[in-house]
Amino acid sequence: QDKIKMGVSIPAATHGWAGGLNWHAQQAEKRLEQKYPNLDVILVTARDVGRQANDLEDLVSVRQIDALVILPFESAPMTDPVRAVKDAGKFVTVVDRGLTDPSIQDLYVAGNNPEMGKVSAQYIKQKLNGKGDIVVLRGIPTVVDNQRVEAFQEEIKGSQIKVLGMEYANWNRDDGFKVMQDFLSRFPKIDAVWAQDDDIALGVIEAVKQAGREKEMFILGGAGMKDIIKRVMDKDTLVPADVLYPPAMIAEAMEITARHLVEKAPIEKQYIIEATLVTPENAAKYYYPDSPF
Amino acid sequence: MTQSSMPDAVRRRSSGFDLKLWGPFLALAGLIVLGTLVNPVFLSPGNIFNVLTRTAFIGIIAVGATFVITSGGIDLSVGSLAAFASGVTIVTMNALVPAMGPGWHVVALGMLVAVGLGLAAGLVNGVLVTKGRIEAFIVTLGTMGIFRSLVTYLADGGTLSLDSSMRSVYRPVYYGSLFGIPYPILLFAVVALIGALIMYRTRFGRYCAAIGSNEEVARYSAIDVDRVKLLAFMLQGLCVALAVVIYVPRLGSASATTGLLWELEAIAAVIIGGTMLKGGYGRVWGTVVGAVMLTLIDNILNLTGAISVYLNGAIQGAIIIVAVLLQRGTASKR
Amino acid sequence: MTQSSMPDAVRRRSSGFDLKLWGPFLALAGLIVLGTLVNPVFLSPGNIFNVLTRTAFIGIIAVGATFVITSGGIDLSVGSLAAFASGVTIVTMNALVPAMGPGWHVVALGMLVAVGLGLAAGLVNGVLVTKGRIEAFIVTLGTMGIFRSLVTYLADGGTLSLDSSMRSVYRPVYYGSLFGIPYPILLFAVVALIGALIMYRTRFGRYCAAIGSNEEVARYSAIDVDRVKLLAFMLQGLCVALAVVIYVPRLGSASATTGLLWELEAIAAVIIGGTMLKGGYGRVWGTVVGAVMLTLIDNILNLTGAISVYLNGAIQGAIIIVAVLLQRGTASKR
Amino acid sequence: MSQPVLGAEGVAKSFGPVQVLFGVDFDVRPGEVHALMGENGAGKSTLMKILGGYQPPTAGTIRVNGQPVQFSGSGDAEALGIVLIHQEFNLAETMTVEENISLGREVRRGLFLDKKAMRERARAALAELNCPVDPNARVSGLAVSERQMVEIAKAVSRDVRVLIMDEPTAVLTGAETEVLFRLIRRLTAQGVGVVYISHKLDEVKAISDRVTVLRDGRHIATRPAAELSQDDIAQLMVGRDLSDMFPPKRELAPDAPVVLEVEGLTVPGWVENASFRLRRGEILGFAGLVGAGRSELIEGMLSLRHRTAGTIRRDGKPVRIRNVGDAAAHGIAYLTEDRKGKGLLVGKGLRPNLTLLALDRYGRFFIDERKEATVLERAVEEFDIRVKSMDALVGSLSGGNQQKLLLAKTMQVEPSILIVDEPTRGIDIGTKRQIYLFLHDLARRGASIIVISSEMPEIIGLSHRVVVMRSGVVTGTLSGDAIEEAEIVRYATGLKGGTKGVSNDAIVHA
Ligand SMILES: Nc1ncnc2c1ncn2[C@@H]1O[C@H](COP(=O)(O)OP(=O)(O)OP(=O)(O)O)[C@@H](O)[C@H]1O
Ligand SMILES: Nc1ncnc2c1ncn2[C@@H]1O[C@H](COP(=O)(O)OP(=O)(O)OP(=O)(O)O)[C@@H](O)[C@H]1O
Ligand SMILES: [Mg+2]
Ligand SMILES: [Mg+2]
Repeated sequence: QDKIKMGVSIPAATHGWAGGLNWHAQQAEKRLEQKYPNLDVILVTARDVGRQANDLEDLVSVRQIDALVILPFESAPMTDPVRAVKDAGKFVTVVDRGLTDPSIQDLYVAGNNPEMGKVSAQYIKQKLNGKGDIVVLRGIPTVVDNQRVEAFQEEIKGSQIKVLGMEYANWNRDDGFKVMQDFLSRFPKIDAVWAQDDDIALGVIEAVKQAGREKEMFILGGAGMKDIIKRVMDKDTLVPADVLYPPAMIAEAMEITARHLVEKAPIEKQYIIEATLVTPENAAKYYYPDSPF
Repeated sequence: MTQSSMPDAVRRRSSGFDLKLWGPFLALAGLIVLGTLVNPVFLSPGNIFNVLTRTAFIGIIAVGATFVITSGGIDLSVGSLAAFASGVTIVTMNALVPAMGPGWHVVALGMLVAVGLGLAAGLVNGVLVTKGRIEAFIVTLGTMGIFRSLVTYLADGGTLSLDSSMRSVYRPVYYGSLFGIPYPILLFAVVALIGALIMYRTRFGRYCAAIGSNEEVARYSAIDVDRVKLLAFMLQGLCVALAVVIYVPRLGSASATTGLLWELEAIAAVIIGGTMLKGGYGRVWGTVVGAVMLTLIDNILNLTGAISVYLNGAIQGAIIIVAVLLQRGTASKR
Repeated sequence: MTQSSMPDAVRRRSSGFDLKLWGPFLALAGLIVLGTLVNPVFLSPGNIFNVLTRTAFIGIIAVGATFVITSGGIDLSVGSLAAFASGVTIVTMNALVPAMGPGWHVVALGMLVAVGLGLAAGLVNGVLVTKGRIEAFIVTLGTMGIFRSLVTYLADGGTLSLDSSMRSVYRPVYYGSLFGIPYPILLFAVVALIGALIMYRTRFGRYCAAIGSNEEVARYSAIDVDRVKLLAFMLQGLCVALAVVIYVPRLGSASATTGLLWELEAIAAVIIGGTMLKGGYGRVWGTVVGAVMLTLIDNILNLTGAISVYLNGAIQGAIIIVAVLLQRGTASKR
Repeated sequence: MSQPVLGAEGVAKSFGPVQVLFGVDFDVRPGEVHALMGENGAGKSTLMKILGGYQPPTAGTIRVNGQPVQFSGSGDAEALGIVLIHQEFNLAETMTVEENISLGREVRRGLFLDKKAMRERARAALAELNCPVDPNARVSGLAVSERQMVEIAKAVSRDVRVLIMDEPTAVLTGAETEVLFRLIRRLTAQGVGVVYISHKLDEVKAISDRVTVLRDGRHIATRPAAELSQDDIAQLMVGRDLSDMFPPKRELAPDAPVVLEVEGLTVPGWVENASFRLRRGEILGFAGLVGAGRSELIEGMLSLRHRTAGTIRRDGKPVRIRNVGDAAAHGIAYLTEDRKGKGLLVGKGLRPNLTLLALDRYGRFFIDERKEATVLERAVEEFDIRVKSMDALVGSLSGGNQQKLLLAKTMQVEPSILIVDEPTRGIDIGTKRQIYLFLHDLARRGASIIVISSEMPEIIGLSHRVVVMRSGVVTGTLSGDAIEEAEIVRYATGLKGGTKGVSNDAIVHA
């Protein structure tokens, strides 16, 4: 029982991106346990905030972990439970969604949500030459979604880009399809769609195709799903670009943490993964055909 | 319980009964008027086809749910089953393509797998309810978790996507149309029609209602109660499978989120349609109307931009309540 | 002769019944054994307190649900109401801090707001069900959407967080303990005890059962059916408010995803506990056991690392079915 | 003569377009038993529901102690001491006996219920009725006679000044009826006015002071009971003479083959090692006290109850009967004694109820609704079901007419062996005779019939042979001149015949 135990707590695979997250976490678990025989990775997934808080309690009290890697369901509510883990003397790595009290974490590995909204807006602005009508499909009402949308709106302010409509599509393909169908009925002219997420984008693509309006607009998703990257790579005019927000960041966080735990490798406090714009030029670099996401 | 509702029913029957019968249709008409006021595009054939095509999934599933609920049961597992069956269908077709090449025969085999799985799942639910003597609520709560979990496992947490060569073969099943009417609408209509025939014109339909209203009487009337209940669950499974058959070609994928909360929507459609949650009295056409109403509310909200998106859910909820309030209200007043 | 045969009848009835009565407790015992086998830490006081503390939210809500279901209703809005009430409580406290400063009086006012809101929501549900004559399923499906939407609106799509100065004041309500027992467990115990007293020892409890069993009979026995139903919904609202009172200090925030699917869990706890979904027979202690069982399953899964995370749901589902199968099985055999 | 405590003047009642009461006068005085008589559907129950505050009259006045009153519900009437025992059961089945008896008038000590007091009260009320039911038993587990006793106990445990009993004895046996009469006499001695509805003329003669007859919703006569003979009452009710109730018995052919043979049938806890034979064209009576296990024997035979032993031979060949469907396939049909709980779907219409048992005869794939409608019309005529509209819900039929519908439903399978359990329960005297004729006729045409009945005259008047049961054991089979009341009672009470019944042990270990 002198193995080093690293607990990993992430949201369950309740939408595409989270699915990718789960996959990468499991891959990393296998890889790390092979690489470090005295490391035990304990991966738990939670359906909601309350359960994630429960998981943290269980990880500390009965699984007796030495370090925690957590991708919080939501920032604010998870702050206290993570603090409790920290107070129990564990090493804490926070991924993606920053706690409201950053002093808790020993390590922060994250994508940059405001940046993602900003990059998306810049691309759309540039591609439309600063003028056009767009629709926006939002995710699930959460801080992540808010940060992206706020940054996006901030960035298009002052341009002649007009947001015709904005609806929640819950990071879900079916909802993306439905909402886009109705946007297409409602607006005779749409120049671009900001779907914010590749799952939503997939639904949007089908709806646009069904309406036969592929020539009229382009779609910008986000995350870096392999299907979408492939389309970008293939120079699909409907999907000319994508903005990265890779679920693989969990694997990176786990690796850094493990290295620190086992090899006592020195670490920086913060690793920010930039919201890179994927275009046909650089798409091949971000294409992982074996990933489920 | 059946006894208790009797005098009410009697009173209504003699005078206002018809309105109870027509309530869902009136509510639907009201929604259509509302939709037209909100946005004239609402009545465009394109939008109407969109709405009906979307309704098809929940609608077909809800027709099955009408039988389960009428016979006194409930099935919470339909959404998860839809996801699981979609996943298995996709995996099967993908696996067959290398050997058989993309083509209709593969689609047919995929459909067969979906139907087989649907029936098997219904069988499992039904056997646990009838032989295991466990409440349908608990059985299907359990299988709901199981199916959802299995599809997540199958998809490795991510998404199962249909082979792109198969996609183009299968696509027309959702996007194609016959005499201008999209296939999903046609399938929905056929399922509803057959459902109505079974409910109102066959022994099985009668038996479902008899069991739902008084199981003992049914047993004493030579009805094989367990068998009928089992068949109702299998019929539900079949309906889910049919929904899957038209769902898969739409986006060509299945994931852990496919069909989330469909069970709630299906049950809501059934109840809004006038079927009693306690069983004993089922209305297939009401269910169809209920399902269409639910999609319409979504559609109308998407067609107007007036309200904060945050409040969509509130308006949706309010419309459901008001629609049903009006239909019940009119019924009881006259 | 009839006289002499009486003891038999008594014995016959009681023997079959007892096991049905003890079924949930046996299933709970089984789970505890399973947990201990899986990981000996399971029985550590720390873990047991953790499990019970967590159960408190769903458990308290489920005690309320027992009354609604016993009286023949159902309440799907509890999860959304919990989110909404949490949100309003947080907003209220945050608004009061600047004027009144952080302190217990603010917490008390916040709690008062939660309770008021819970009762008001129960009143709305109850009035729509009794005066509006709409099925409880539809009413609460509607208010479920409404409450959820309102909290989203309140939080502007994001998260409502309690002022940090208030957090430290309020925190002990969740994390503190009395004689070594965490407050949430104490509150849960008190609610369950009072719930059991009301269910088994007051007229109100009996009237709930009578109404759920046969509304007409209840009416004939001069019971004010509407009033009792209304009170049941308000009791449910109060229970949700109490859950909120201990939920807010736990995570100090509320968002659109707070309390998602709690309604399903609460109903599941009630049904697993042996209360009949159709009404007429309610068991508060059974509900408590049902709620604990649900948390235990989660906990046990966290204690073992053997299985793919994707399959957690499947194992959970299977355990629920098996637990109930065993308890029903033993009951019917003897 | 004292002033009426409760009275109706010119009461009329319509359900929608259908009028069922036409200006009826009726009253009851303190300390008297006033019997209300009439054919099925005459409007007796409706009138009583109006008096009990359950339904408002369409026209007319209700007076209590001479004062006109308007009830807004049964609670108002009950507050004035007017209590109605319904013809149909009104018990919450998932609750216990005590909870039902106390319902609406629970005893409290402080905030909480005084369960002990209520249990005592329930026990006392039941004891007064000699009813051996445990107050903690759930009503769903009780037999119909026990439920009736619970209803009575519930009624008399209230502060009652007028007790209205709508066919209380329809499901009771002679002994239980005696107990009830003792109770009624005690109540009247205390000044309680009793309204008594029954189709059993001898009972009415025995207990009542005055008799009122309704016919088709109209008041026909009110006379002192002493002035009327049973025949007079019958004549007032049906408007014609009813001389012989039972058609003369037809001799059974000595070589009539045995069509059904049951041997060594055991239903754990109810019936032990019971055997009997039924011959072609025979009417076989089953007599016994309540709890003798007659219904259970038949239900065990049909696998409606779990049976542990026994062989069944149909026309000499052993057959397997796993459910009612199998029985129907062998030409056996069973009319249950529990009309509402096991017989009819009260929330549904006449047509689906009539054909439910034999639905396979109405089309292979789709149900032939037209055929159903025709058959319904024929059944309504043949069984004289008095119903104003073919669309009526079964629950709105009068009790007796429901019973007739149930008989019609059972006959749908055209059985060659018909088993009827309390076939004339709640049926008026005129129709009773029709049913006897019907059964007789059926047997004459070659069907075999088993009649389970608690009405001795019925058993004696109809049966070729009588099987007597006691405590789950067949104690004797009587035939010919041995079929007479005293002899049957001797076997039924254990004075004669086998003495060993289903022992307590057998029940406990079952
Ligand atoms: N709720 C109702 N709706 C419509 N018709 C009704 C209703 N209740 C009773 N009736 C009709 O009123 C008539 C009188 O019924 P009632 O029950 O008073 O008869 P009854 O004299 O008690 O007969 P029985 O001896 O068979 O019990 C019947 O034709 C019955 O169908
Ligand atoms: N041994 C017993 N102990 C207690 N109660 C009994 C016993 N036997 C019978 N009873 C009660 O009496 C009820 C009537 O019994 P059962 O139905 O067997 O009688 P029966 O012979 O069919 O007579 P009937 O049809 O007239 O009621 C039973 O359902 C039961 O509740
Ligand atoms: Mg009557
Ligand atoms: Mg009997």
